[in-house]
Amino acid sequence: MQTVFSIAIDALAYGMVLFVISIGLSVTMGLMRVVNLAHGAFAMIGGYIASYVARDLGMGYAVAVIAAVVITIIIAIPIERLLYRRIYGQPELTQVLMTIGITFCIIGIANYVMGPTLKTIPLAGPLQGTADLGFRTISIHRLFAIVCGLVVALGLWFAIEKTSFGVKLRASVDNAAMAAALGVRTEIVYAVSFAVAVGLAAFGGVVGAELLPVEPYYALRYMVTFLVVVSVGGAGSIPGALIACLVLGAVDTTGRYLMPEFGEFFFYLAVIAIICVFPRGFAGRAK
Amino acid sequence: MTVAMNNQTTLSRPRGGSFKRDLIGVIVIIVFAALGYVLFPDNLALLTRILAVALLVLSLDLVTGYCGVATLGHAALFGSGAYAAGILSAHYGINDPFLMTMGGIGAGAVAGLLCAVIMLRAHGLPQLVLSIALIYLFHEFANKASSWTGGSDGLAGIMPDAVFGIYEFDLYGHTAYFFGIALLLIVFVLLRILVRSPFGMLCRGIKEDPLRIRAMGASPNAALTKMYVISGAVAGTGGALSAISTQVVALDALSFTQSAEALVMLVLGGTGSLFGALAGTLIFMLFEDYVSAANPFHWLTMVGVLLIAVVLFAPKGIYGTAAAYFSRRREGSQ
Amino acid sequence: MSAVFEVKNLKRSFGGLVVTNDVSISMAPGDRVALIGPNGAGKTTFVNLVTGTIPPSSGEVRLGGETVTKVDAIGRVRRGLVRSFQVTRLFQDMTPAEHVGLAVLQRSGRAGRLFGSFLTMPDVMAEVSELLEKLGLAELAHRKVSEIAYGQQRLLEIAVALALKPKVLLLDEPAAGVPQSDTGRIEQALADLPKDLAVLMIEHDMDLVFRFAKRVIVLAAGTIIFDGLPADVTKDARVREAYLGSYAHASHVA
Amino acid sequence: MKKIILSTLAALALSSTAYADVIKVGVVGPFSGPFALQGKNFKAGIDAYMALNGNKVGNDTVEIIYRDVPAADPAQSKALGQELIVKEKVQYLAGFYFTPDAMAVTPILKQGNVPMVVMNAATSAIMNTSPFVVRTSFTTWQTSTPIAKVAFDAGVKKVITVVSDYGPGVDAENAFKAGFTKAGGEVVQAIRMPLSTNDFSPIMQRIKDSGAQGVFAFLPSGPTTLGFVKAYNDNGLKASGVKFFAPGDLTQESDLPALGDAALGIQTSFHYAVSHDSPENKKFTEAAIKAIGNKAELSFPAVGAYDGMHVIYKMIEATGGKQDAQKAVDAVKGLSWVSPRGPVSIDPESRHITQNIYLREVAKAADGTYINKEVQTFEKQGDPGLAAAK
Repeated sequence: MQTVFSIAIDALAYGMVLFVISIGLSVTMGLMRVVNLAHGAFAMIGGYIASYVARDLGMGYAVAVIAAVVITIIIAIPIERLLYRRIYGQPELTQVLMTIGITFCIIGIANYVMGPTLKTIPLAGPLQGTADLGFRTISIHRLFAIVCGLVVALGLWFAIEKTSFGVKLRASVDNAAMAAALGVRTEIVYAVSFAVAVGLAAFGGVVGAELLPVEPYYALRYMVTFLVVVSVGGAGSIPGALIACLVLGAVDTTGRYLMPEFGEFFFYLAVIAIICVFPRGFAGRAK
Repeated sequence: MTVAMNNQTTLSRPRGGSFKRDLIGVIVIIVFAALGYVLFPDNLALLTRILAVALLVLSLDLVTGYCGVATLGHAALFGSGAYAAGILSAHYGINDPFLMTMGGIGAGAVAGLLCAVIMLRAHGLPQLVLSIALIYLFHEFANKASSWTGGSDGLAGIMPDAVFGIYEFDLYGHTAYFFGIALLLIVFVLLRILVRSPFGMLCRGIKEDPLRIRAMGASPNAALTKMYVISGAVAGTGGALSAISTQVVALDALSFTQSAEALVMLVLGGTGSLFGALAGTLIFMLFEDYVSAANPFHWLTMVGVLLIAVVLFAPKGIYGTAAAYFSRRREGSQ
Repeated sequence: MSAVFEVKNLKRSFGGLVVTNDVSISMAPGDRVALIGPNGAGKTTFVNLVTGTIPPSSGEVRLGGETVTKVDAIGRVRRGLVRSFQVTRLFQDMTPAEHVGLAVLQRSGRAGRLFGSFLTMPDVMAEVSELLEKLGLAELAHRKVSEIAYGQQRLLEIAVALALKPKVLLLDEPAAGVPQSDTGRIEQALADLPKDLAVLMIEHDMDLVFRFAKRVIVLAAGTIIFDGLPADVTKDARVREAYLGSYAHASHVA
Repeated sequence: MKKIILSTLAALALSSTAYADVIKVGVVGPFSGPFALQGKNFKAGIDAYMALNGNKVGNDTVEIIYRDVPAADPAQSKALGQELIVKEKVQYLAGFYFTPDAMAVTPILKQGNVPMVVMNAATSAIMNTSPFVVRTSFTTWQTSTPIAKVAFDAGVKKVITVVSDYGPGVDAENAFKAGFTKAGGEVVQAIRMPLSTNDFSPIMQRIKDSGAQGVFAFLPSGPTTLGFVKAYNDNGLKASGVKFFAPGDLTQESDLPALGDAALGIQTSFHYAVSHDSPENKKFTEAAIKAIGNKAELSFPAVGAYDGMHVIYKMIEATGGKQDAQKAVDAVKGLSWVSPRGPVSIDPESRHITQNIYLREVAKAADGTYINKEVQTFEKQGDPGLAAAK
C-alpha cells in the first residue's frame, strides 16, 4: 500500500512538471495554431538565464526565475516579429520547417555561448532538501513544482475564461477576420499570447530543471514529449493538458516501476490508445 | 490555352505529354548520377547514402505530399526494410542483393500496413503524435529484439554477394552506387506511373477533401492504407539499399531523428512532387555534408539558417517555388 | 411503380432536442421532389441521416427495396444514392475531366488501378466527354477547377453526381450562390436529368422549386407538415404559419 | 605501350602517397549534437599530444581530419570512414565514441590497408571484427568488474543492478553480475530502463522494495546521470544506507559541477581520473586544458585520444610513414608506456589496452571543485569481456 501511495505521489509530481513545461506549447498550438517545435528551445533559454543569474551572479532563485521569464520574452520578441509572424496561418509542415530551423539555431548558439556541459540552477534555501511524508521522503522542490503547476493552471484558466483579454483571444482564434472587424487588434493579441507562451516555457524550463537538466540539446531531447503531451490533451485546452499530463505521468511512472525494461512501450502504447479513443485529444473541440 | 476539339464525342488530351516529362525526369536523374560519379568519384559512399535516403523521402512524399498525411515516423518503414535485408543476410545467409532488396520491399510494405492501421485513426496533430508513438515503439522493439537486430550495437555481418556474381560491393562503392542508381530509376519511373494512375488521382482527391471522396463512393481509408503499403515498399527499398551498401543496420534507421530529417528534406524540396522530394534530399544532404565537414562543431546552426531561409524565401520548398516561378515566366511570355 | 427510395419514421435527437421527428418519404423512379422548409427546419440533419453521415435514433432508410439504415455513407453511394453539395466541394487542383473521370472510374471499380490513365481508356473518355458536353463544360475540360467560374463549378458538381449513375439524386441547393445570369444553364441541366432518376432537391429559391418539382415536401421543426402538389403548397395554412412565424420561432428550433 | 605508361603513372601515384610528407589521420567522433562534449574531449586529447610531441614523426607531418557523427549512426560512420580512406587518403582511422560506429567501419580496414585506433567505444567485441583494430580506451567489462569486489568487500551481500537498456548498460550489468556472484554475493534484481528515462523516482522505489543493500548503476554520462543521482538522494536511499556503486562513466568530471554535493562520497571504478597524481598526468592536463579551454569540460575521452595518438605515432615510426596496416598494428602489440592514467600496455593478443583500474570517491578538492579521488588501485587489468563472450 505504501508503494502505491509512493508511486501515486511520484506520478503526480512528474505529471505536474510536464504540465508546467508543456502548457505554453498548448497555448501556441491550440490558440495560435502554430506547431511550435521551438518551444523547448525557449524553455532552455529560460533555464540558461536562470542558471547564469543564480549560479554565476549569485542573485538567488526568485530573481533568477523572474529574470529568466522576462529576458526570454525580450529575446523572443524580435523572433516573433521577424519569423513567427510569417508562419501564422501557414500549412503545418511549413511551420514545422521554420520552428525546427529556429531550434537548430538556438541549440547551436547555446552550445557556442554556454558550452556543452550541464547547467544547474541553485535552489533557494527553503526549496532545498527533502520533506518527510511519513512513509517516504520527497524533495521539497518537487512539491514546489506541483504547486507551480496548480497556480499556472488556475491562472491561465482565469485569464482565458474570465478576462476581457481572454475573450478577445478566443474571438481572434475562432475567426480572426470577424474579431478584427469588431475592433480587436489581433496582431497585438497574437503578440501578447506568444509572449505569454514563451514566458511559460521559460518558467517551466526553470522549475523543471531539476528533472530535465539544462544543456544545449534540451530543445530537441524533450521536444517530442512536449508535443505528445499537448496533443493528447487536446491543443489549447488547459484542463485537457492537465489531464493528459497526469494520466501520462501516471502511466509512465507506474510502468517504470512495474516493468522498467518496457518503460517506453507503456508510454507510447498509452498515447496510441488514448488517441484511438479520443481522436482529438482529451479535450479536443470539434471544429 | 484553348483545347482543340477533334470531333463531337471525344475530348482532346491535355497539352504537354506526360511521357515526355517522364523521359526528361529519367534523363535528369541519369545526368546527375553521372555528374556525381565523375565529379566526386571518391564520395560514392555519401552519394549512395543520398540515394537510400532519397527513396525514403520519395516514399514519404507519397503519403504526405500526395495524400496529406503528416507523419514524423516514416523511418519505421525504412528501418523495417533495412533490418529485413540485413537479417536475411546476417542470420539466414541469403546474400543475393536482389533477394535482400525483395526482403526489404516486403518488410517495408508490411510495416506500412501496420502503420496505416494505427495512423488512420486520427487526423491532424493527433495523427502526427500517433506517428511519433509508432516510431518509438518500432525503435524500442528493435532494441529489445537484440538477438535478431543486434540491439544498440547494430546488426553487423551483412555480406552481400557480388551483383550478377561479378560486381563486388567494395570499399570504393562503385557497385553500391550503380545498384542504388538503378533502384532509384526503377522506383522513379514506377512512381511517375503511379501518381498519374487512377489511384494517384484518387489520392490527390483524398488529400484535398476526403469527405467529397466518400460522397463519390470511395473509401479514403482503404485508399490511404493501400498507399501506405506502396510507400512502405518504396521506403523498404531504400532501407535495403542502405543495408546492402553500408553492410550494417542500426537503431538510427528506425529513429525519430531519421523520420524528422526525412520530413524536413521533403518540405525543403517541396511536397507533392517527386522532383521536390529528390531535390530536397540532395540539397539537404549535400549541404549538411559540406557544412559538417567545414565545421564539425557548429554546423547545426547553418542548417537551421537554411531551413529558416527556405521558409522565408521559398515557401513552397526549393523545387516547388522554382517550378512555380518558371511556369509563371512561361505563361507570362506566351 | 415500386419505391426506389423510402424513409420510414426517421427520428433523430441530439440530447433532448428532437431535430428530425418521425419523417417518412417515399419516392419512385423519375420523381422530381423538392424539399423546402424555413431555416432551422432540420433539412441539413435530414440530408445527413439519409446519406448515412450520422445514424438515426430510430427509423429506417430503404434504397431500391433494401434496408440501408446500417450501411455507411460510402455503401449508400455505391447502392445508388448520390448527393451534391450546397457549397461546391471540388478539388481545386484538378480539372473537370479528372473529376468526372475519377467518378466514372470509381463507379466502374477502376479507381484503385495503379497504372495507366483514364485519358487512355476509351470507354471512360467517351463517358467523360459526353457528360462534360451535355453540361457545356467541354471547353474547360483541362482547366484547373480553381480557374473556372462558380456557376460552372455547380454544373461540374452535377456532372460528377451523374457520372456515378445514381438511382436517387440528392441535390442540396444546386443553384446557391450562382449569379442570376448563370441560373438558366443550371435549370437546363436539371431539366435534362435522366428521366428514370429519382431526384430530391433541397432548395430555397421558390421559383426554381415551382419550375422543377412535381411534388413538394415542407419540413418545419423536424416534422413534415406538407407533402403534395406545388400548386397547393402556398395555400396550406400550416406552411404559411411555419414560414411567416419562422422568424419568431427560429431561436427555439435552431 | 599505353598500358605501361598508365601503370607507371599509377605506381608513381601510389609511391607518392606512400612516401608522402603529410600523413593523414581521420578522426570520427561526435563533434556536434548531444555528445559534442565527448568529441570535444577527443580533440583536446589529440591537440594536447601534438602540442607536447610536435606534429612530426621523422620527416613526416601528421595531419588530423575530423568528421562528425553526432549520435550512434553506423551508416553515416561507414560513409565517412569510406570517404576518409578513399578521398582523403588517410593512413589511420581513429576516434569512434560509439560501438556501432566503430563496428560499421572495421570491415573496410583490410581493403583500405588502414589501422583503426579506437579512442573510446567500449564494447569488447569490436576487437574481434578486424585484426587491424587497436584500442586505447577501456571496456565496460574492464571498468565494471573490479567494483563488484569492492562492493562485496564493503560488506554488501545483496545488490540490485540498474542499467540503461543499451549495449554498454547490458555489458556493465553482466560484468558486475559475473564479478559479484564469483565473490559470493547475490544480485537480487536486474533492472534495465530505457535510455530516455528522465524521472527516476519509480526506479528508486523499486530499489527500496527489493531489499538490496547496495545498488550498481550504469547510465551514459549527461543529463540522465544528474537525474539519477539526485533521485538517489531525494528519495532517501542514501540516508537509509543503500550503497551506490558504478563505473566511472557516472561521475565523469564534466558532470561533477552539475552533480555538486549530491555526488559526494559516491564510489566508482574507472581507468582514469583527471585528478590522477603523476607527473605525466600533470603535463597532460595542462596541455589538454589549454586545448579545451575550460577545465570543467575535460574528462576521460581525452586521455583515450591522447594515448591513441601515442600509438599512432609509434605506428608511423615503425612503418617509416609507409602505408602498411599489418606492420603498423604488429609494431604496437605489446607496446608499453606510462600514460597520464598510469602504466599501460597493448595486449598482443587482443590489441586492447591493459591498464590500472582505480576505485575513486567523489570528493571536494581544496579549490572547491569536485574531483574523483583515487582510493584504491587494481593493477594491470585486462579485458575480461572477451573471455566472457567466448
